[in-house]
Amino acid sequence: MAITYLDAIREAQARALEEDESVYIYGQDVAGFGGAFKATKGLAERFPGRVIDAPISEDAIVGSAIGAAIEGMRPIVEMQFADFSSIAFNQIVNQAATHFWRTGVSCPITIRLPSGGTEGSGPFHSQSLESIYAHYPGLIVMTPATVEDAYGMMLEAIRIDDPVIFCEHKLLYYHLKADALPKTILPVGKARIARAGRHATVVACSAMVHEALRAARELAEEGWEIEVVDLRSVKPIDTDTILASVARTGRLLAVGEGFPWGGMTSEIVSRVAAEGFHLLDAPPQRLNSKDTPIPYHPNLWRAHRPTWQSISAAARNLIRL
Amino acid sequence: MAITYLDAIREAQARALEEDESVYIYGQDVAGFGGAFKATKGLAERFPGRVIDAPISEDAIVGSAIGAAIEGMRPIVEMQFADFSSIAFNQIVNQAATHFWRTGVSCPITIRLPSGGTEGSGPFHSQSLESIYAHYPGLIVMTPATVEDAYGMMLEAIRIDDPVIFCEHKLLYYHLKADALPKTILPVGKARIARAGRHATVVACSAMVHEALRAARELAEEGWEIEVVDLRSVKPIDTDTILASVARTGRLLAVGEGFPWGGMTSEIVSRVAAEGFHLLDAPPQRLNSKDTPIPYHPNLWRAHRPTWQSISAAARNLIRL
Amino acid sequence: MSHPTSNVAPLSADSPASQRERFVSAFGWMLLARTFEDKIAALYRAGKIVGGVYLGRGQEAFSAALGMQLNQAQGDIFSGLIRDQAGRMAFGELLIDSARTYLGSVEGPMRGRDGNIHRGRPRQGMPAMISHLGAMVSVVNGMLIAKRFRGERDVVGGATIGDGGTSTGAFHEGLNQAAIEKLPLVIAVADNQFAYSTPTSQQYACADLADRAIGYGIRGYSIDGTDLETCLETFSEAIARARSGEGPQLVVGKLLRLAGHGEHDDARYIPADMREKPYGADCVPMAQHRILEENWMSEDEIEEQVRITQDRVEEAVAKAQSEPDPNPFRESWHALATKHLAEGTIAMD
Amino acid sequence: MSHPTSNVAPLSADSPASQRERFVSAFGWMLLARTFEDKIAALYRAGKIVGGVYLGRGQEAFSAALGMQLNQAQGDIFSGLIRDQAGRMAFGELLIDSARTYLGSVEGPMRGRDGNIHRGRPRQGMPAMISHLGAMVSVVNGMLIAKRFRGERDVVGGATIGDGGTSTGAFHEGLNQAAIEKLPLVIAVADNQFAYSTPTSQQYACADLADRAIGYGIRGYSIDGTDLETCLETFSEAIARARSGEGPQLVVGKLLRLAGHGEHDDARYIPADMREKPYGADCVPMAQHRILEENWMSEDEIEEQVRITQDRVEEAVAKAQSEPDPNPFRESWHALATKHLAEGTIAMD
Ligand SMILES: Cc1ncc(C[n+]2csc(CCOP(=O)(O)OP(=O)(O)O)c2C)c(N)n1
Ligand SMILES: Cc1ncc(C[n+]2csc(CCOP(=O)(O)OP(=O)(O)O)c2C)c(N)n1
Ligand SMILES: [Mg+2]
Ligand SMILES: [Mg+2]
Repeated sequence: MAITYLDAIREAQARALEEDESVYIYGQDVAGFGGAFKATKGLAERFPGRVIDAPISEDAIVGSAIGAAIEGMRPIVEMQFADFSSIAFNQIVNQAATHFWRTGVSCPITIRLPSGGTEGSGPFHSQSLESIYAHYPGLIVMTPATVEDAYGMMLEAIRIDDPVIFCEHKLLYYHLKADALPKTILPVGKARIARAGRHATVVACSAMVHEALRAARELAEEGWEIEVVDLRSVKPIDTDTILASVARTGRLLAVGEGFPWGGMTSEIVSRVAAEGFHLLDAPPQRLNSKDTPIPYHPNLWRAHRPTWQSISAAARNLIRL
Repeated sequence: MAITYLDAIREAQARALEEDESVYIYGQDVAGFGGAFKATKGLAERFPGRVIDAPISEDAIVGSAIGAAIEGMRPIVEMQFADFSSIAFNQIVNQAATHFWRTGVSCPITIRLPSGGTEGSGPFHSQSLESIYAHYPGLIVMTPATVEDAYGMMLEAIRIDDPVIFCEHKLLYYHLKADALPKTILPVGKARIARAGRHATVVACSAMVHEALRAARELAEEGWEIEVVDLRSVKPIDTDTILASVARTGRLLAVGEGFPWGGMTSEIVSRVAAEGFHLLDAPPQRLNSKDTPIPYHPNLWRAHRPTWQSISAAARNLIRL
Repeated sequence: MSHPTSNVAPLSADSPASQRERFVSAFGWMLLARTFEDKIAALYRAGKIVGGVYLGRGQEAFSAALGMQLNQAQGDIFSGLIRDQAGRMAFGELLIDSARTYLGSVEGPMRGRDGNIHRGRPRQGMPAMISHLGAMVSVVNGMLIAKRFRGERDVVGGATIGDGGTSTGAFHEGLNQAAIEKLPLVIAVADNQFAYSTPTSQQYACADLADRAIGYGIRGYSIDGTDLETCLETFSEAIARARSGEGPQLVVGKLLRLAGHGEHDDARYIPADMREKPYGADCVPMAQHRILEENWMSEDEIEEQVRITQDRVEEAVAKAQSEPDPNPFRESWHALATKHLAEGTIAMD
Repeated sequence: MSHPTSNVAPLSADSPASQRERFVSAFGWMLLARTFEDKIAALYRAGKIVGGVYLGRGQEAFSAALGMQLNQAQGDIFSGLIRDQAGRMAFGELLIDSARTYLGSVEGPMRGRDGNIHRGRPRQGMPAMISHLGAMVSVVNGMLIAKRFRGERDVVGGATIGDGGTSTGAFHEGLNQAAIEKLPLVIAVADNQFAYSTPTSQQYACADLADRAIGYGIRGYSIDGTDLETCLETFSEAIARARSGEGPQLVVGKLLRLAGHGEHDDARYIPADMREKPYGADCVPMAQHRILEENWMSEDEIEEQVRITQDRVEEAVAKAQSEPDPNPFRESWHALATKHLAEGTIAMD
């Protein structure tokens, strides 16, 4: 039986609903319809009354989830697309993120953001917002890149007492497959060496891990061994694992699908520069999407985001520096 | 006659209203009342019908300003506090920021954000959001630190054909004074050497420039010459001026009042690490506010944000590295 | 529940000839929209369209009646959403621009940067919707405010939204803003029973969305959105009232989305018996029936118009398909009008 | 304009004795709130309070009538905003907690992290408002949804807002959500004629904000917010209806803010003649007058109560002032409940 990344997210939600009666799901079209991407398919029937269709009111969706969480529930909110979380932005960053710190009462909500670009999805159905949310104190931001992590981290996200922004990549939904659901997972907060290497470290998360792995395979044919670090969560960042990798390779390339100014890649590079300066044999480099909205047309979209080709080129460059 | 930072902002708006009939001001309590901070005091009387009170509807305030800008007006929007721009977030980052790129029609709006912490203003009246807006393609983000820049950059902000996020610091409003309004200003996009030095470069913007200058004076007594770079705009960043400074000093400390994860300081440090690695004699460092919401109590608030004391300590540390 | 319209005489009393002309002309736009969207749907099924395809099937009368009765040349505005193919074209959007945007042609108004229904020519009174529902209302307000500043007093802005979109905060803020500023805004709410899969019972709890009007201090109309004549009459009145300074007008049309949410959606969740309800009728054959009944056109004339319409659509699509795709190497890759402040790449040409 | 209340008999028919008790008890909360806020204002003028001070002067009757008639012990919720000193205390907030928050005591519910009216004890039915107006409505909805999930059927949530706050998208989304879910929510809109300096004419265009109710399919009430008896009656009914499953209730009280927006504001923009309008009355002396008129208390008894209230306030303030300020070196400086995932500092103690 092959389990997709999407199945994993659904199964994790099903298990959480099964095991903890304080869990419920709230979002547009999540009940009978099973969600725009079918991430909640069948759950409304299996768990009557616990998967609820919401009006087109992202602010109130998240606001009410916060209220329920304060009262001890563990709501899972599905945004139809990550991009629409801009409407819930205030509730997320000012209400959910500050709640525990202000009141001492925790706010265990999980906000699922179907994230990242796909062909033809354009400026408003493609965004990667992990860096926006990671900027704010009080949020945990997860960016699973594998089926195993999609499952395990979703379970963890629901169990954690803090608001979790769960960035699930739409490009991985159907194509990424595993043989079975995992029995154990790496703890949240730990990065994973997705591929070992010694000539350079590429740090990435979510869909970019797969582009980086493909680039690493490509470069392996040229004799270069690229180490790929899968961040898993961008807040917290596992700086130790990154530094240990850079200690082995002496070279760093941070790759992100987000916009270039001030996101995850700059955070990685500046941490390594500050804390692991002496480990670096060459200037640490970054590769991001371009500084424009995300284009609709596939020709443009493919050039806008980092791909295995552009990662390969950047890594080759880095090795030569 | 002493001109405050706040006067400068008001005078710049007055001049723009005077010179360009497509300029108008829209925001809560900006008309008769002259704004929560009096940044528009007297303008409604001087320019009848062109300074308009808005309902408590930040989304519609910015949305309508965008519509007017598309039609050729140059609206100035005052947010009562930067923190409330979270309600207008979607219109700013998805409508204003993408408009020119999508349609080829420019969207010349200026959004004034009374920013930054002051004593007792707490988690929701203290935020520094320059890094959030700078992350998005299509926005210009200005962070004036002087009376001259408050005036000159406000005029520029209104003239520029793109949406400008104008982060004006509340702590500078009344205390920062100049003898007269400037006749010329440095172009937008250029950083300024606020103080020359040779042992280390401190890059900062807005109120932090003054903390950095005070730290530099402190360290000068110990024999250390700190160069202070005033960024002026965080998007674009004048990387050249920063690199030239680091070339002189070999050391970099980036200081920001925002939250620590992924903001302006990480962008500065990672640019210098990537583009000026060989210029660095020591690991580049960052100093930000702490990773919690902004505390209400002055005891906590003073410890939360960088101050001249913590900048001095960090700079001493850096020089020793 | 009674609505203000019921006891108010329509402002526009048309002669029979102009009534016929208006009806037939609206029918033409409906037919064009339906034909074009059928073609786009076919292309989608053939894998020739990238991204989503959302159809206005069933809403052509309601949409066209607004778009057609606004006056683009006079400075009016029409802000359409995902189901306003008919209204957009009736207002003045060129068929070729629609085709180009679906097909990603670099010649289109969005130059391949944005696609499908995310299109517009804001300088010609057609703002380009962003996806976030509700967000366009205040944008239209702002366009009207600009015109007011410039002393253009006779303009009206039309903006459309769905039942689902009325639940957004942006819609509320926008409508309230328009009411306070007494802007000449006509809001058309297509209450098509669903927002994606979500029925109206999960969207609002009032008897009729037109009941919202009184809470904004504006005029509300609740009409059969499948009947072209009713739509034409009502929007004619609403536009006239807005134009004459009576402030925002909220027109709610009852109808049914006669398609999936998008072409990827088989809409199995729509109960079959909804098609039998009054709001479940298909406005296009209904309008055609009326035309024949009234002898405004003959069967032959209609057949001829269908053929011509199909040809126009085929031609536009073929043209758009023959135009170049965007070239990433010729893109400027920056997002600012102020080129010298861009951090991104700058165009090489 | 007619409101549903007008022809409905109140659900709670009180005996004269309990009517007196309710009135006198509400007066007690109003007096306490007024006395406490006068003290806080004096401290502010003396430079002893850091940050803003916002008073509920003129709104005590409207606020207390809701807070007092909710039942904290039974699981009810009261979500107050900046002018709800009276309602908060009437609901169950401790005087000392109010004093501590204004004075930044580390013993207070916010431990100096947040201040003034930004306080609460969410686990005791008192969510801690964020500044962003409108945002608390859906939070209360969520608390009610949680209680519904747990089978606590008899609870009611009260949430307050101002005329200005009704213009927010968050208010609309929250109220609509409550209506759809038929939540036992009582929304009290204190229409105090101004939002900061902005008059209601720039805030809404309907005749009465209670007109919004029909558009949400909920019950609306429009009342004199300065008259304690009316407030008590109306909220009693609204709470009873919400509790019995009738869904959200929207109560609009007409009154006047008898202070500046905050204590920094001299409110010169409020026309003097507004004080002469019916809504311009001061509810505290009005209620006192009624008590004397009805012989529910004697002048002496009232004087005695005033004195006791002042003593209580002085005592609470003195206690809060004597408590330690927060110590930055003992702060954990991280914002997560899940300590091991925090990137910030972790407490040393
Ligand atoms: C703020 C926001 N949330 C979610 C979506 C995703 N979405 C796109 S269309 C749609 C349903 C819209 O329903 P309705 O407003 O009734 O319009 P209809 O599709 O029926 O024409 C949804 C939920 C969106 N576009 N904007
Ligand atoms: C979303 C938002 N925008 C702006 C503000 C700033 N602000 C604080 S109170 C206030 C006026 C509130 O008016 P109203 O709702 O009528 O309440 P009142 O002060 O009259 O009790 C404003 C504009 C805010 N708190 N939230
Ligand atoms: Mg619909
Ligand atoms: Mg008010």
